[in-house]
Amino acid sequence: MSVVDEKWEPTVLAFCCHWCTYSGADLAGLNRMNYPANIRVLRVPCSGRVNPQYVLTAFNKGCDGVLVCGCHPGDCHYVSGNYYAKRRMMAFKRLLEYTGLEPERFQVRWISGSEAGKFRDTVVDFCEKVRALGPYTGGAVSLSEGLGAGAELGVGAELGVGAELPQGGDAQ
Amino acid sequence: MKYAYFPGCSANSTGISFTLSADYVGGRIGLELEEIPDWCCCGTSAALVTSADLSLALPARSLALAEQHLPGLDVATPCAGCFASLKGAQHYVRRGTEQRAHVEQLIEMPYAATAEVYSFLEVMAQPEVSEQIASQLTTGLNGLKVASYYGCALVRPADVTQFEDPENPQSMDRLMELAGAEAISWAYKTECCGASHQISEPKGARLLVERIFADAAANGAEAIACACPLCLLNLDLREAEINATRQARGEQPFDIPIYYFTELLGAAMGGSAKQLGIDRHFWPAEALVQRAVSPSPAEPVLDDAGLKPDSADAPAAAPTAAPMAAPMATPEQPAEPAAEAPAAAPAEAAATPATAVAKEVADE
Amino acid sequence: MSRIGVFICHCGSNIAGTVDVARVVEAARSFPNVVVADDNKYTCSDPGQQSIKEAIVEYNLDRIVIASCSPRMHELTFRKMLKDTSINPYMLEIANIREQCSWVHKDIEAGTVKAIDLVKMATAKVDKDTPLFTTTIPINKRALVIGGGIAGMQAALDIADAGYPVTIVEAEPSLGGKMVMLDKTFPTMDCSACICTPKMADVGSHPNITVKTLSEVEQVSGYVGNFEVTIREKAKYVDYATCTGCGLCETKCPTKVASEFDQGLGQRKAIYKPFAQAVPSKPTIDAAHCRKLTSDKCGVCEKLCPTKAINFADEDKLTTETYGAIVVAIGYKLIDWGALYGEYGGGRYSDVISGLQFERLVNASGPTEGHITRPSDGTEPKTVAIIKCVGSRDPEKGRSYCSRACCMYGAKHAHQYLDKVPDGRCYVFYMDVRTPGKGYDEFYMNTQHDGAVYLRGRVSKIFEQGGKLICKGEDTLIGKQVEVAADMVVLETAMVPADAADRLGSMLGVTRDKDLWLSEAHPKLRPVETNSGGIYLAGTCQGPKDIPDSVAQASAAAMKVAILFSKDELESNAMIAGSDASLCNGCGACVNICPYSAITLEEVTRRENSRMVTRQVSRVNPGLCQGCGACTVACKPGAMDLKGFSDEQIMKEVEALCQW
Amino acid sequence: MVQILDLSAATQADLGSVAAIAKSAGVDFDDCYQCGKCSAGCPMAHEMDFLPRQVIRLLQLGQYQEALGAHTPWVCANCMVCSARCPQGVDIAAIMLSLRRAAKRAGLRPEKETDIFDDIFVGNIRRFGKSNEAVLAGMFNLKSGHLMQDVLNAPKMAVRGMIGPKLHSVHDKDAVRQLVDKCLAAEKAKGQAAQSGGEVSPS
Repeated sequence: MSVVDEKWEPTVLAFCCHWCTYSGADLAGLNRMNYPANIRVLRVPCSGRVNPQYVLTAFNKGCDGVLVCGCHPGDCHYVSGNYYAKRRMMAFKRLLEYTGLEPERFQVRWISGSEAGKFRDTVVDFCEKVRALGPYTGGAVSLSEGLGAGAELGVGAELGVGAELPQGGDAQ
Repeated sequence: MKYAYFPGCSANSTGISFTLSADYVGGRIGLELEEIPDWCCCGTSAALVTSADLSLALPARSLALAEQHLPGLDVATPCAGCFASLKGAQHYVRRGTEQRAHVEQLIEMPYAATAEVYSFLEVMAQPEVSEQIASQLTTGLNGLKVASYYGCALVRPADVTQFEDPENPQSMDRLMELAGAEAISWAYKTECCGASHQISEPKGARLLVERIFADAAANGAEAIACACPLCLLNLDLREAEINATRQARGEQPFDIPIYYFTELLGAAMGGSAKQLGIDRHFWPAEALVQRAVSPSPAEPVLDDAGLKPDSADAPAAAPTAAPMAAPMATPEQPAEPAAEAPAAAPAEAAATPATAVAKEVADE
Repeated sequence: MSRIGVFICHCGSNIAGTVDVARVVEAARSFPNVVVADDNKYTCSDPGQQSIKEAIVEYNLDRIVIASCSPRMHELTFRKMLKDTSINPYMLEIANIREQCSWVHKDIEAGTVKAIDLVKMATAKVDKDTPLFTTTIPINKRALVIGGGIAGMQAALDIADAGYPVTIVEAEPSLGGKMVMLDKTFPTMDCSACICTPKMADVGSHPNITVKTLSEVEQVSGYVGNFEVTIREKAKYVDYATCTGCGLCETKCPTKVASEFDQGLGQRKAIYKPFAQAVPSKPTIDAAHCRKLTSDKCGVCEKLCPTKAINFADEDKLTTETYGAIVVAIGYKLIDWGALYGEYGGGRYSDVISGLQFERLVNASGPTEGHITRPSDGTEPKTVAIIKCVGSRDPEKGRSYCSRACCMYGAKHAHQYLDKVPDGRCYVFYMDVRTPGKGYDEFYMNTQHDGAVYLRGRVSKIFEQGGKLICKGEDTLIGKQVEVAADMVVLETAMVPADAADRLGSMLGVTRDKDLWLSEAHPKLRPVETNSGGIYLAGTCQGPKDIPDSVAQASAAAMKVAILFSKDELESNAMIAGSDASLCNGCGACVNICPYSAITLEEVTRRENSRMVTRQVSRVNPGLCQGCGACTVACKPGAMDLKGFSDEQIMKEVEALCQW
Repeated sequence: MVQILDLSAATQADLGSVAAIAKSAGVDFDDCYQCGKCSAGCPMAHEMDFLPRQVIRLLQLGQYQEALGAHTPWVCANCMVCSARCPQGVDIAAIMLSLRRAAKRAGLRPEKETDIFDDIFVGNIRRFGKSNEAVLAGMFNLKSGHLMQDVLNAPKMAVRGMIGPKLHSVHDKDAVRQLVDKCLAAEKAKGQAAQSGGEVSPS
């Protein structure tokens, strides 16, 4: 890791589903909990809406860590979206790790609307780990190279990433 | 139809009649058995209670030898206890690479658990084998009321033995029906005979045997068919003693001879009591089977009797059958002692070598 | 080029306390296409809203960002506000700088930087917003109730009484379901027939209710307010318009068949009414057993019928009608214990019977006219063993759940037996006694006082010996093995979902749980709704329950239908998925992933590369789509997108965060 | 003489040992809801001091020493009816085996005869690679002191060719002997480990 600017602050993006994690985050606010200000929540209707391509873009454009959060398995507001998200994101995570991404930089968590404390703890823990890792410097080149290799292994093909963006893929 | 043969320790001793009768039936239907070279004892429950590793290693050793020397052959064993031990080791190894490595490290031999393990009952219950058996029948059993007794080891645990319904198995019943017997419905098909507890806990274990007889008798059984040498020994050897106790209590004694299912199949094929080892039982068993295979005028013979050279023996022997109201005293010695046994061996002759070795082992 | 206005809220000191609002306003002014940025003390207040409205006019804005509290708080407020302006209500994004920023951070610098980022992301997103429109869906005020048991009848009566037409589809030849088979009902011991058959008659004669017996739902399409339902009415071989229900045919029919209604303990004819009080009170012919229909002999019923109602050429009739709401009330069946419990004889002993068989035995209109006798020899059993939890709470052989009603009907059976056979002995094997309900535990205690002996322990084995059924159990309270030599054994078996549950559930887009019970939308707060709009659950199809609970749920479902029908039309969700036919390759991945069955493949003919091409493309039904977006990720060619959360919008948000 | 079980007296070591039994038997004692179906169908229950269900209850309560001293696992004939019928899928027979091995390692043998019999059986295998029933019976009588048990049956068996002067054995006696010794040594080592502080994983 290169020398880190002392004023460097990690950029952490969290995709949160509207029904569970986003409202859990709101509850954390209502309860005036404290957590690092590095987190930026991007609201999606459902964790099943999160295309792996968004995550890829986030890392490519300079995010240091990405969280995907949804309802607990079985509690999805849209019946089954988080199951698809789980399968998709787990496969995608393996692929990212294959490209050399530290596993701590990309996490998938299930946090309900009542779990404000869990949201806080997750953010605290995640930001801490990303901070410890330092800035993500893999950049676009390393990721696409890695994904190209991953695609040969058939992992990328399954996800529909590694091929031409911007259209995403699926992990059915 | 060829199998790697695991005879089990009882094949040439207490289970001799199983061996004789299975050989006879096997010979008639073209069953080929090749003995696993240098197989050893499966360890049975003694190994299980002593060490889990030992209960895996002993059967795995024999199975590994079969895999090595008799590749491509499935394993067949007459004894239900051996079947359970072998199946247990096979099942364990098939659970995963870790388990396989564990067993291979114990026996210091490769063992991939590729071959299937079958009991003789399963072998004979296969549709094509049953057909073969049917084609060899001569006299049939003429409605002999048989309680098919499966015991524990064939049926439990079901996921390991992969046998039939552990509560109400049917394969032996079907074979008995095939041979012309009436397979009675009863409730003790898969209840325990007490196994080795008949020696180590005799007082408590006798009750198990008595209950089995009682249910068979209550359901009208004339005979019990077994697929395990230990089950048979526990019933056959203890019937007289149990009857004595019952009489002392003023209860009705039983008179139910116990057969290996292969003995009954063999008899239905025209095999003689001597050929099948039926003359070696403790509770007299010849008379009933002879009566059963005698064609009664009312019921026509099941199959073409002309095919069978031995078929003439059975009716000839019928008049000599002992009266059915058997005395409660210990039955007489068989008229024709088996050829392998020393003729008219004195009691001490049998006991001495055993006791001598026993002392030697005990001294170690 | 869009014209964006950004409005930052102080929320008093709630936001301004940790976020330097002025800096955020300043930063916002530098974002692309931002025409105006301003702040407000309380944006949600009337003056706050007014100032935005004025800015929209003044700066000719076509979209706005409001940085304030959570969109879960005021998104709807601000959308409503936009309705009075020139801007489409969906040309709005909210940056959550209160709950997820000012309230959770203490450092002003960090909070301000974050707030700027959040506004940045919202601005990037709003730039790609497009006007969205809701549509209205008409509501057909006719309800379909599937299942004519007590729950279905109750729901139908309530909906019909509210003034709406109802159709009941019942698979059996008569209404009544399981309840009408029962003798008495706990804990009050009302005669089931006395309280159930009047309901059947009410349903049969209600001017708003159409009853279709021997019928099933063949196909369902459409969505809330507009279900197209195809119903198969099976051939009855009797013309109900002319049949008077005189019953002459039934008395003369020569063919006897084991009666389903009597659970195999009695017989019926091949032309039959399942029971005397059946509704409709007219017979049907069992085609599988009728001599005329199987071998073209007999036909005596046809010859005898005074109204010439017999029609051997009758065929199944398919009808398709439109309904606005569907109540599913298909009930339960009892677990097939014989196939699972070899240790209880596996069905070989005719005197080991199920609880429902006992109901028929003890029922005055049953095959024994209410005399409790053994099915095997017709003698009165002097010792009866009742075994509870057969198939329930047994994950190995049956189901893991408690079937809820068995503790009570087990006690009822013990009570009924001891009532009819006063010198009899009754042993009840149980694991726990669960009697939560009004008067329930008192009933159980009374049963013990009646003389029922409760033994805590499961029975290991039942076998026949000497004409008795030996039940081997353990009294776990004393720790001893016990044996009961019974003349008859009653197994209180588990309730399991009806056979049709899985097929119907998938047809209706209603999820099933691990045991195939139909799932309600929320286990506590939405217990009668399903995840499919306009489809409601009543009774045991949703899970085991007793009669009072089934009736309560049925009335609740009926109320939900009445609420729906109280409106003339529904507003659809605007933020739904849409497919671009030019990109769609017709692979159908979206169809498979959609939990609402909202997507279908349709054949279209369109010009592509200057040729006319006919192919399959996906189409989203706006009435069904709930806007989850699962389909968008599944779509390989990228044809599917979600309005309001489009791929482009989300990508722009990500880019804005990192690169602006 | 109803004794009070002091439940809070269960030590960490006891709880650890209970957990080790569960692990070795591949069961979770919390699965057992004490329905008694196992014990209702047990054919040997009449010889037991605790029913199998009660043994599990002792373990659920952390009463390890009491369970270890129970006769039940030694009386169990391993017929597995209990395991086959358990609605919760608890392998009760495996619990009995694990407990019995643990008891043996701890030097307990509540049922002397059963232990002698199985020891002789294994010794027989160790020596011959096969089981010789005459030796087994003879030695059992000697070691158990039941000198006359089944003695009258011996000549009958001889006459029937079931027992004879010739002893069965494998060719490669060393291989089987080493195999047995290896397993017994491992079992003994486990016992010593348990003695010196908490049984970790008996199997």
